[in-house]
Amino acid sequence: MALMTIAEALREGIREEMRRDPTVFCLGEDIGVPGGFGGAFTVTLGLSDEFGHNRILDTPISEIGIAGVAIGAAMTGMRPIADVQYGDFLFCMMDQLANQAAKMTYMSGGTVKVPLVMRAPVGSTRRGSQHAQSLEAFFTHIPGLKVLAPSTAYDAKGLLKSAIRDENPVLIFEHKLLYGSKGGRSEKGALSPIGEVPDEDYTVPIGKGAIRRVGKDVTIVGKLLTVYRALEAAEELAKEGIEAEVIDPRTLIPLDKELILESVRKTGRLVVVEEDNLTHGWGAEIAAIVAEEAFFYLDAPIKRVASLDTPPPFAPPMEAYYLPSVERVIAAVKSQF
Amino acid sequence: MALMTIAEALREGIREEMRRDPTVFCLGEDIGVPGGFGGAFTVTLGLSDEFGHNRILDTPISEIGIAGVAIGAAMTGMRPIADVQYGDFLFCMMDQLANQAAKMTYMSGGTVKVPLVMRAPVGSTRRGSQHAQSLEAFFTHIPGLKVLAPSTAYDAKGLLKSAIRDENPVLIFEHKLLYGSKGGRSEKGALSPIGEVPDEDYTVPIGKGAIRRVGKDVTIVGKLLTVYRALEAAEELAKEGIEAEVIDPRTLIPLDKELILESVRKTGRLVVVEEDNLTHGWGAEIAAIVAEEAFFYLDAPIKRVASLDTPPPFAPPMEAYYLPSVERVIAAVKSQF
Amino acid sequence: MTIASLNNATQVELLTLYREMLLIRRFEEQCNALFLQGKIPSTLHLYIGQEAVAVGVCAALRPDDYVLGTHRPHGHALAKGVTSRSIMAELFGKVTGCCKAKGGSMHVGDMSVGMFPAIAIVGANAPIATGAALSAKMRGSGQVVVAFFGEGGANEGAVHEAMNMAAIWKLPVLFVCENNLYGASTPVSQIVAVENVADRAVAYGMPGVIVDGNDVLAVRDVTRTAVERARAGEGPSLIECKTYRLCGHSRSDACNYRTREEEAEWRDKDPLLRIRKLLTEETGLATLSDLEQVEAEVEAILTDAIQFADESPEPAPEDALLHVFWEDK
Amino acid sequence: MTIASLNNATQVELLTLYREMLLIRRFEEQCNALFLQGKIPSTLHLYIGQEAVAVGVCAALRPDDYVLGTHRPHGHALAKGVTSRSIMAELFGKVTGCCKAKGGSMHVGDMSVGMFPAIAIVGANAPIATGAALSAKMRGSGQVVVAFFGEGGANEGAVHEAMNMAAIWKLPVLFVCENNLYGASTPVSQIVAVENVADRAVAYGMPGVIVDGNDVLAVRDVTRTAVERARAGEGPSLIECKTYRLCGHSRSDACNYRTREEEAEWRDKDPLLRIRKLLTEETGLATLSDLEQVEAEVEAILTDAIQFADESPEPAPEDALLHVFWEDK
Ligand SMILES: Cc1ncc(C[n+]2csc(CCOP(=O)(O)OP(=O)(O)O)c2C)c(N)n1
Ligand SMILES: Cc1ncc(C[n+]2csc(CCOP(=O)(O)OP(=O)(O)O)c2C)c(N)n1
Ligand SMILES: [Mg+2]
Ligand SMILES: [Mg+2]
Repeated sequence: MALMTIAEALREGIREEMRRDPTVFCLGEDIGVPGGFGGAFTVTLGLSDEFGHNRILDTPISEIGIAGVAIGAAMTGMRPIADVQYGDFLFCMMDQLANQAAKMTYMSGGTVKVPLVMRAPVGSTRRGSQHAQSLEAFFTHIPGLKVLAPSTAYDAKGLLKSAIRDENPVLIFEHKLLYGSKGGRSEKGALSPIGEVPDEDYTVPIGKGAIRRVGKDVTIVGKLLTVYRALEAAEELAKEGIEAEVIDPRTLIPLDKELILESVRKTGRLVVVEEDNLTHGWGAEIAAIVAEEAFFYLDAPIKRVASLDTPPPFAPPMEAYYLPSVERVIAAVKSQF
Repeated sequence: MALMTIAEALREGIREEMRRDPTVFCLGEDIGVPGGFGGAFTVTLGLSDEFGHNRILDTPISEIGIAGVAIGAAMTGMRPIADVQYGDFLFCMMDQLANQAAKMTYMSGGTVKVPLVMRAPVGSTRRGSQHAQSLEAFFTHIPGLKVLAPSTAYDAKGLLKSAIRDENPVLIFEHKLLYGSKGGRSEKGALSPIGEVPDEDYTVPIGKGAIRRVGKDVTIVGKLLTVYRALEAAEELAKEGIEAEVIDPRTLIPLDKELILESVRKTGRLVVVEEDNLTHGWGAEIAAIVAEEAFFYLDAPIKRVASLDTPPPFAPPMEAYYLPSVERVIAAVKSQF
Repeated sequence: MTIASLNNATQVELLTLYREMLLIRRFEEQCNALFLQGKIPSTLHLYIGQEAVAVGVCAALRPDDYVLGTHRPHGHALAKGVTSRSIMAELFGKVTGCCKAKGGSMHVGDMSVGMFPAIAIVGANAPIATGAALSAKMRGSGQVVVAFFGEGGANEGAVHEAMNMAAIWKLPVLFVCENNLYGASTPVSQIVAVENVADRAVAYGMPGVIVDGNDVLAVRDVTRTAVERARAGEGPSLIECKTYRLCGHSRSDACNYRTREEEAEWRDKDPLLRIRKLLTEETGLATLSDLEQVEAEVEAILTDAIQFADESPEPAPEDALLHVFWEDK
Repeated sequence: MTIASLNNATQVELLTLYREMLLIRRFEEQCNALFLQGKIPSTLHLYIGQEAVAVGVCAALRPDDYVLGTHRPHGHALAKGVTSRSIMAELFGKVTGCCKAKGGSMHVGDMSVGMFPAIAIVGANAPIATGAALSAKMRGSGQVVVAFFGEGGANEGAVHEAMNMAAIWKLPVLFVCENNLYGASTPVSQIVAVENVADRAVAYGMPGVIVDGNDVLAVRDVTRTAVERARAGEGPSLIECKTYRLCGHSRSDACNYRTREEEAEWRDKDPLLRIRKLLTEETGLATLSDLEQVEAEVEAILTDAIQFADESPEPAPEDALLHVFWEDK
């Protein structure tokens, strides 16, 4: 067992899969240039030393092209892992992801497959509106895509490996503040969820959530960074006698719905916490599922804690206010009692 | 009062606003070519005769460009009305809409405005996966955009006029099967919600919903074509003694939340009907709002009726199965009793 | 007629090209009729008038090479070897269709013969073609990839990104622009400020070739040159085929945006007339009865395809749930 | 020194250009220091080394002309006349910032002086520039629009669509490519297969001009020509300025993807050195003490700007809720 950050765990996951399967390769902007950054957040750093520049392929700044190339390669026998520097740029390649990658297997009557992985960092980190968004809800709404959101080093590596071996397009959202808090490219305010990562080959199955804290009074569902916000809130709440169960779905599509429903049936209360802006966000679906399928178990209104319905603001006081804070999670839970 | 289809009403709305305000102009593919179609669904047909080709501007097939040009023109004193032939192509211009148009006023600290209108037809009409999607949920999740969905000729003209006069980017979704059922470009299965449209200048305010049918037993919220599906279902249900209230929000952002909450407080039941695929669709937010804000009034689980979580299939039997039918609406309501 | 003007094509080759072009022409004419009869529920963009492009290009390809079509893909698919049966059944919305009735007209394809499911988002197939070419290079397969697009589609950002990437990586891909003078109703002169779309090749450092797109032998020959270049690792080419759509853009198009005179001029340049004339009057390589035999063969194929499509079962409604993911079978 | 090589610039003009370039240089150096001191919470892409481009281009513009910047926009904004105070305050995250602290470094702008809020999505400003130019033409305002982008950004589809539309409509817009040899860490040779980005102009039928981007007079002059063309209704131009970023791509960039030798070569070509030399040694138009006076002026502006920024209040957290829509004030 080694201790690793998420960035390191992802890197090792890519490395192992590239060793195992010669059809796996990486592409993206600034991912392998000698002397470069290894991607915007160091995930591919050093990989070109081992695999060369044909398999760690630096691209022009052409997001439509990156996505299209990944699709075309995936449809013809390769397994590309594409990197987008900031999740916000996914909008530039939206047609390729939503209209092409996601629909190709379906439109072809199941005769072609598109085994590609697209990795995208999300989260607000003082860069202003165009480098800060959490875009999960845009992609969980597109049938044909699988969407992952690992929040620990163990899951990051295990889910990435599952994604690479999957026969479908898989989008992995990674949070900028979870890559690790050390190194030249680390972010102010980053957590360092350094975790144990097995040395031997393992995968985390796509579609299985995790209970991060057991509780009986309220179910808090978070993802990525908000899992940690939820855990912090839970510790505070415990001091006041409220035991929160914290659920990390890990996989957003397909969703481990039963895990959430089971928890809510036990606790009777649901709070969903996410970094995306509130309205029509990812949390709305979780609320809607529970309002339909666990309705008779609910003891209180379903609460959602999310970012404000604004673009991400730049200045730190506004950004902090915009983001879902631990305090807002605590207040939401308390309002249910 | 004249009787008009939605296509005609939109055309008249554009005509009146272009007469009124010389800064209003239209741009899009095939919107004004002499002998051409007047847009994919005839909305701009004949307008270039009156306004010329500088104000009814045919563009290359360049969706990023169309959106970008509209933004740049809007920021510098013009009021563009941009046309996208099929809503599905909005994905091609997603960055311009989501990262630029929607955020410009905010990022600039409120110093610039972007008064543009973007019109987009949605709905499944036997054209396969890439010409059939309902994309409302992607855009209702972007702070900074207003999103309209008129379902009658009266509203189409009145809301369009409000949109043109608004100082913000406004996206208008129009349903292909509601443009009218006559003429060379009309669609199989189209409804013809021909309606009375006043001759004098009027607007429909952005942000006000409409009750299309009064009822006391259940609230059905639909939009665009599903308003009509809901009304049909309501007639059937009435035969069995269930009186449904049918609400058409008309404006998706900003939403007339109170209208829906008030209705649910009265009926105790909510069914949301939409054509978009279910998961993380527009209806999830309506459900989530009600599950939080009218929780104690609810007598039954909230139900959503939507398209399947698949891309739109081509063949008619599959397409019919994919879409939210009147029968499925009826079944959802009955399950609540 | 000199050998040169025949471009060394043999009688058998020429008759094969003729058969393929005629198959497309007749297939499309039948589609139109079947649409009017209500047999085809799909929208349709027909390939009438452009047959020499798809056939000429595909004649220069190996069976394992890849083709990516557009919203107007029947010709591309037939020329690449997708069966008339499976395309017709797709248009009818039958389970025996090449996409099991999930795709419809705008998405016909069959990867087993190298035809990608066609892509109806204009320009979006180009970067995917570049990706397939990257894959061919990485796998060392020697395959070449062709992306078809119109002069209208040439103005999409996707095409720019795709051509640049193909050029910098010297990928085996051919960008074939079918310049039929209109994108839907819009004339090319309104949307491109340069004389030829092929002039854009210099922007990427790749060869740009202009060819008479109604001359199947000329198309085949420029394609061969580009294919050789591509297989030799020398990179992509842009080929512009000047042609004309001898039908409406889609169903219910009266073509009032162009003149009857212009249409008549181009009808005289009909690629089918041209190859017929070449085979008979100009070279005497075939007699009228040879041509009639080809026509009979084509009619037999189509009669069979239509019958097949007509008699094939519709999908079950619940089949809509299949194939969202690869494992959903 | 002949008049020709001075391009008819007067002493006053030259000193003004020098002052503006120096202001940018010193502004950026101060930003770097202030970032390290923790005064600037924003990410930063500095313009050091490229000053002659923004200053030379903007010197050829009218105050009411428009400029669209990039993720590296401080130089564009300063050259177009946005005040040092309002930019610095924006970087500090203060309400007095040009975007009221909503934007940050990558979105500085001020429409009242013709500087659009900068756009940090690479290439995305180009179609917006085309739209502003369309608007200028429609309004008959005689305004010209400039879109800056890097050689990296030139490969975005958005730029292709924007250039084509500007060309077909003959719009008054200048596409100014700042080729600083790298896009982040990636060298231009890896992402463009042609010698010059300006070679792409032929693809749109517009003039493509290459200029030494470290020579402010040369930049100003090619821009003037393009501006005249644009104002005369003759359409857009593509201007490629060959230059170099004499700093990291963003904070925390050790530039290990390029050699120290290359950097040294370009430091010798520093546009500030060049104009200083021109003013003193080459033409004798200015004495060292003239230059010192300019330097003092610049320092005074910056000292004031920093103090202004430092003393300005932070926004209230709830200000985050303002300005989502125009009416939210
Ligand atoms: C991205 C996108 N924009 C617009 C359309 C609508 N559309 C379909 S075909 C067509 C014209 C295409 O013209 P061209 O590329 O010249 O091909 P042609 O139809 O002439 O074969 C248009 C505008 C589309 N399918 N995709
Ligand atoms: C669409 C998009 N893709 C990627 C990025 C990340 N990014 C920011 S700057 C940059 C390099 C830009 O290079 P170039 O256009 O040459 O401008 P320069 O930084 O050299 O001034 C990249 C890749 C971005 N901001 N937007
Ligand atoms: Mg065409
Ligand atoms: Mg650069």
